[in-house]
Amino acid sequence: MTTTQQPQPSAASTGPTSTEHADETRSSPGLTKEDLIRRWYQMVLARKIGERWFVLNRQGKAPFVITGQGHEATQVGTVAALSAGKDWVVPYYRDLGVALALGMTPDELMLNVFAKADDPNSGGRQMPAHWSHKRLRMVSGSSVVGTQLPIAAGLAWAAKLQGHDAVAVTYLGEGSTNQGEFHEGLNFAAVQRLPLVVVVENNGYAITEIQAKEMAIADVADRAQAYGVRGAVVDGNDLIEVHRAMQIAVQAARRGHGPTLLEAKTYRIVPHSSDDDDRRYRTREELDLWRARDPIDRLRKHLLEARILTSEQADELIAKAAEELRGAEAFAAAAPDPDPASLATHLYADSTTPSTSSIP
Amino acid sequence: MTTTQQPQPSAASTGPTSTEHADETRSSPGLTKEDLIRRWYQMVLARKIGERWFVLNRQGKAPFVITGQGHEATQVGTVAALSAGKDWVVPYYRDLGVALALGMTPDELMLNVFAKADDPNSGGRQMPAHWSHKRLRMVSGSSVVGTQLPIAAGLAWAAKLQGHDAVAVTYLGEGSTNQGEFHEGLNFAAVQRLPLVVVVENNGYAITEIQAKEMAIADVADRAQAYGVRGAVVDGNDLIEVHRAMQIAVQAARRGHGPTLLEAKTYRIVPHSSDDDDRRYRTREELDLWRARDPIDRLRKHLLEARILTSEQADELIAKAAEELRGAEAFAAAAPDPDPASLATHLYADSTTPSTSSIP
Amino acid sequence: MTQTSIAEAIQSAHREIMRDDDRVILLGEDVEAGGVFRITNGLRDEFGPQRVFDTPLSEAGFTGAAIGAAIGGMRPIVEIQFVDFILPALNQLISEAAKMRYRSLGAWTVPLVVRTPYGGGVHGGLYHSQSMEALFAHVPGLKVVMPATPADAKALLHSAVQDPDPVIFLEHKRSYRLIREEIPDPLPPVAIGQAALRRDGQDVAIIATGLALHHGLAAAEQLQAENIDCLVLDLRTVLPLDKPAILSAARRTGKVLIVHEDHLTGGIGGEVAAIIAAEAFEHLDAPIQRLAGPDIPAMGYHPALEQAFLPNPDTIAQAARRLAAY
Amino acid sequence: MTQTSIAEAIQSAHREIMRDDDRVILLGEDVEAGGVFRITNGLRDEFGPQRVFDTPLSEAGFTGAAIGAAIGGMRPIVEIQFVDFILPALNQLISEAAKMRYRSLGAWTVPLVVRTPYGGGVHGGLYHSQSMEALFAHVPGLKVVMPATPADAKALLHSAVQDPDPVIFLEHKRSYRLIREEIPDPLPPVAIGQAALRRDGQDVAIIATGLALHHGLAAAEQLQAENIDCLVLDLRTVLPLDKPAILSAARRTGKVLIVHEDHLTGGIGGEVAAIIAAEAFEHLDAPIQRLAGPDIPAMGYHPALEQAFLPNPDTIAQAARRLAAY
Ligand SMILES: Cc1ncc(C[n+]2csc(CCOP(=O)(O)OP(=O)(O)O)c2C)c(N)n1
Ligand SMILES: Cc1ncc(C[n+]2csc(CCOP(=O)(O)OP(=O)(O)O)c2C)c(N)n1
Ligand SMILES: [Mg+2]
Ligand SMILES: [Mg+2]
Repeated sequence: MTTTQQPQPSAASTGPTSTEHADETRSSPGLTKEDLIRRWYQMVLARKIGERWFVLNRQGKAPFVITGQGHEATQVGTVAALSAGKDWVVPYYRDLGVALALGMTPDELMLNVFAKADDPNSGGRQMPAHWSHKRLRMVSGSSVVGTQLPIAAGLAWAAKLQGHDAVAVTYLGEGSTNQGEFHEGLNFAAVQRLPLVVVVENNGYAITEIQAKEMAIADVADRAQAYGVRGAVVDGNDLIEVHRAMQIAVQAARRGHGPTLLEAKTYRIVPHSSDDDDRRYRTREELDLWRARDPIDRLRKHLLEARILTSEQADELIAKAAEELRGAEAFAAAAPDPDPASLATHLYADSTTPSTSSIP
Repeated sequence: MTTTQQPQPSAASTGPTSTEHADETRSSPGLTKEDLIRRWYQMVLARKIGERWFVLNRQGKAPFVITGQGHEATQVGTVAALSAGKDWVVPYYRDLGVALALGMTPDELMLNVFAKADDPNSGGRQMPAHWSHKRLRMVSGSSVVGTQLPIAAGLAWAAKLQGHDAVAVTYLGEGSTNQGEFHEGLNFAAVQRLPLVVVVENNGYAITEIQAKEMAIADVADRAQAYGVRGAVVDGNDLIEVHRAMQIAVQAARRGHGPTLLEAKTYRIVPHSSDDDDRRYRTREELDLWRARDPIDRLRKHLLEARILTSEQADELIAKAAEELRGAEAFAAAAPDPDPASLATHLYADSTTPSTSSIP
Repeated sequence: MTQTSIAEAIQSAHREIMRDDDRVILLGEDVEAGGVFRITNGLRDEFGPQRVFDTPLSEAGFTGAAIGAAIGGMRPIVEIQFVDFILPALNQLISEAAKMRYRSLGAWTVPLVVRTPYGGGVHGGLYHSQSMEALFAHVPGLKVVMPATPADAKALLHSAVQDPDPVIFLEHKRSYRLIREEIPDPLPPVAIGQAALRRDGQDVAIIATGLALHHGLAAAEQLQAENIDCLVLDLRTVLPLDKPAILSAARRTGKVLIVHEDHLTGGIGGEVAAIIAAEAFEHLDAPIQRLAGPDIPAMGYHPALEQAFLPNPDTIAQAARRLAAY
Repeated sequence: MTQTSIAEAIQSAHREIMRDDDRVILLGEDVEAGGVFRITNGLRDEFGPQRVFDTPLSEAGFTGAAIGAAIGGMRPIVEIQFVDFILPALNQLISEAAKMRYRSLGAWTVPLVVRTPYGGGVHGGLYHSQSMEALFAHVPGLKVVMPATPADAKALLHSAVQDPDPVIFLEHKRSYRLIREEIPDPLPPVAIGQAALRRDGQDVAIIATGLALHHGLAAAEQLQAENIDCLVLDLRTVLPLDKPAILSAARRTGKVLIVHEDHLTGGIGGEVAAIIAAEAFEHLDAPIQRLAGPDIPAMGYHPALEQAFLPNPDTIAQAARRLAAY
């Protein structure tokens, strides 16, 4: 009899993690200076859009919003290792930054928050932040957490069967890794060594529940061992580190070495959603701790130190982002609302008007 | 970034495992000589009953049977570490030996295969081998694999809330560990450090599918690492080793140290069920290999070598088992069949006749 | 006396129940902090960490654990955050909870209550607005209640927890704070399986549940002015259905309109209609009508799509008017 | 010509479909070795390990993977070993497959077929005998077919795989080898959504599916001798229902008996009855009757319990006889 593991202490995941790296490793193969600037700009823009969504909610212009402020390095950094439009992406509601970095335009993002007819994600049917985009190969998810795992495995499987070297990437929160479909989907992909990367955005909370209520392990990546796949932990607030880890995972997938479970330790610096009041369950001190580790500030600091960007250029980019956002909002606000007469379209390929009552 | 594990080769689980132990470790604390004799007798009796069930099926006296020949050391050895009637047990269809070792009588077992009204398991409602016994705290399971995990976790939770030191034990096959409910149930128990032992009877097959089609790991016990619980692998054909490992797990649970995932490597030397033809998917040579490692022969050899039993005494016990079985079969065959008029009893606490049609 | 909302009624029922019976435990996602609808606010403080308990995000796991705990002698109340998220737990509820007593000849029983918000009107979109009672109303071994009023919500939660069998307790989320009434003290018990005649009438029977019941009552008011006299029956429990009450409503009026928010096809309205068509046939003066959500996957998030989905007093009144004129 | 069983018809449909379209892949538990009912025998040999594929024991996982593969351009056929084991996959089917086209405005679609045996009469007990069509027939976005004859099984499997939307394909397991007929070559296509009039008649309409359809036909034979002239309608598809066919059967006879093996309450019979009660009301000469399995969790394993559950020609004839005499 061999004992494979002693019980582990519960994770205290709200403080700084042990996986952070010193600043000397400030590069990732495949990220040029231009890439770094572009990705930093996307982080800034994602942040601004997320903040604006909350404002619109408070102004009564969007009944519900859910965003990812704080997760930008993880979201943009992982996408930076993908081939947009070729690789399959199945994000979750937190992934505004994934959608943007992949190529969804600010116009489209603002159509989404206003639930407009032309929103490419869902045309007002789903709540905002339920990402979908045909050209970007970003596949629509439900609100039910965990279902995206088997689906992403299936997309990876299709790519493999078709002989493409596309990979499939899916995203979820650490709390959602407790769903059975996480287990079943990752196991399916492991058995077939499918080109799948599972990115866990570990922000230490599932709405109000800290990680220790969700699992008795500190690193979600340890769950890789249940499937015989690679597991990796990365500082999710460091875009360069995220990109490096993601690139390894994507390359392994593309080369036929099977799935990776990539855990990015990060933090959301906003409430779970516009319906949440995070003061119920976490301190302002904790928030401040993480604001000090802001992924956008961190990359900016690096860009300045490495003389990739000047402080003035950075400010200009921030101003440009604000400008883009303003334009997009104006555009989207004026766009047409969905027509209730379209209620039944796209039910089936051949769908007609549905029965709404038995009254002739 | 830390890489927690490289992909593992797929398991080739049909040969002898690496976890076997030499014969010097032939004792387990808590098993007296009398215990060993009694447990060996139970193994013999379980074997005989299983064999008889198959004969009854071929004779047309039981439309369906499913048994556990080959698993006896795992089944009897784990039960030997329990406190029958105090600890909760949630077995699966393979566990004839668990039921018997726990205290289900041969009469009851034979009532079960004949689906008689007085069968304590289900009175003819469920297929045979869906174990349930109130006094033995053996809780009924469905045929849907995997559901027993959360339920057993809940039983362990109830015991803990009530301040009892009862543990809950559940059993399943290695294939069934791929179900989401395995993941969710074990995780639930891990977070609460519940007194739960999960016994995986790894026989290398899920009906026709070898382990490598089911998972990309060699040891199911590695899945413990996903939850932060103890994992252990044991030679499931060695009753003494099984008992030793189970005792450690049960004691840990009883002392508040939380769940253990105990994997017993074994083999079923019969088809999956009476509906299965195992020649479709495995060779007779493989079967012979495992017949040579028969758990009953192995314990018998030890009992003889350790002079706990003489060869004549062993033969007498075998004859006694045959006798017990004959008596039980005669008793059960003559017992009353379920009455169709009882179709609706026990639907609800207050149940009356159900509607079967709208015709008054 | 004060006006109590449905949310408050359910809250206070929890407190009473948990004070009365220390076998009752409450579990679900975020329940310690009060849950997303604040129904469980304060319970953790009053009853402690053993009895009010946040679970991992895994509906099958914790519903199954609650089933096990119920078998083991506890009286668990499970909160599923939105009924839309109950599907992962359906296997536990249908394969295990509903069949446990039956298959064990009563040896093992599952006194479990699963509470969960359903229904639309809160901009919940496709996955925070669904009605799923029909999935459960087809499962012998379960009981399914859908209280429409504060007093019923409170009384039925008491009954559900006392019930020795598993009860699915569906709370219309839009009605949580919208519907208020004075709750008498002491509160007369409400048995599971009993409908309530909310309004007597002889022209048309409106049979409804949940928030649709209130729309039905509003429609009946409108129609009174037109001299159409509507009977309004609140089903309250959809499994088992209160057949005598349904049949007497049908017989009294001869014209029946069944209303539910869930989409039409396969909804519980079909079962109600079938019962009437079989057993009150000779009393019918008009086709049995159903008014329900349209047969689409669920209601949209945009207010225009949401409103187009939902039945309302006007659409109900219009349907009842036609029926009266038949 | 030779008599072909339903099992053989489904087998040969697989071969034809997979020869015609190399996007079609087949996955499920034990399918490589032929599956427990030997339906997939030989397919692995003919189409190879890429296209015929054993999955881990995890219905949600492989059904979800098939959904993903369908989105990604494949045409997966999933075999669920018994419909009783589909519950873990219900979340994938209801939350994802059924709503994917709708929620993405047609950007993503799920051309998926889920085949699975259902029904009783093979001593399967509580968990190898259930009928679950009602769970799916309530889900807009899915289509649900229940072929009763070999030719229909074959033709409808072709239609299901060609369908651009997810189809649940239910095979009555007792009928696999029991029901045989000559299958014409070439086989005329059968569109999903079309019922079949199996027998014309003017006294009583028997509306049924699956094996119950054959019992209905046998009952109609019996009753012919008593000069009761039964119409027998085979629904074939239960979502969407063929309303015109149902209504014309009801109008032609004025007396309707709906038969299904699934238990009564919440079964598809309720929807059929409700449609008739709403839209053929004026043509009805008698209460609409349903004959179904009793409202218990499922049928028992012991032959006496199993037989007591199942509708059969005699119970159907008796019900139709009463209706004729009404
Ligand atoms: C199956 C299911 N159960 C419950 C919910 C409600 N819910 C939405 S998000 C969430 C927490 C998710 O936490 P995590 O996975 O850590 O992601 P995060 O929001 O922290 O990024 C919950 C419980 C849901 N959407 N789906
Ligand atoms: C959810 C579910 N899917 C499929 C089945 C059909 N089935 C019964 S046993 C079995 C194989 C189980 O293999 P394993 O878990 O290894 O147990 P073993 O039979 O080998 O002891 C399968 C697929 C089932 N009972 N439940
Ligand atoms: Mg989180
Ligand atoms: Mg096995």
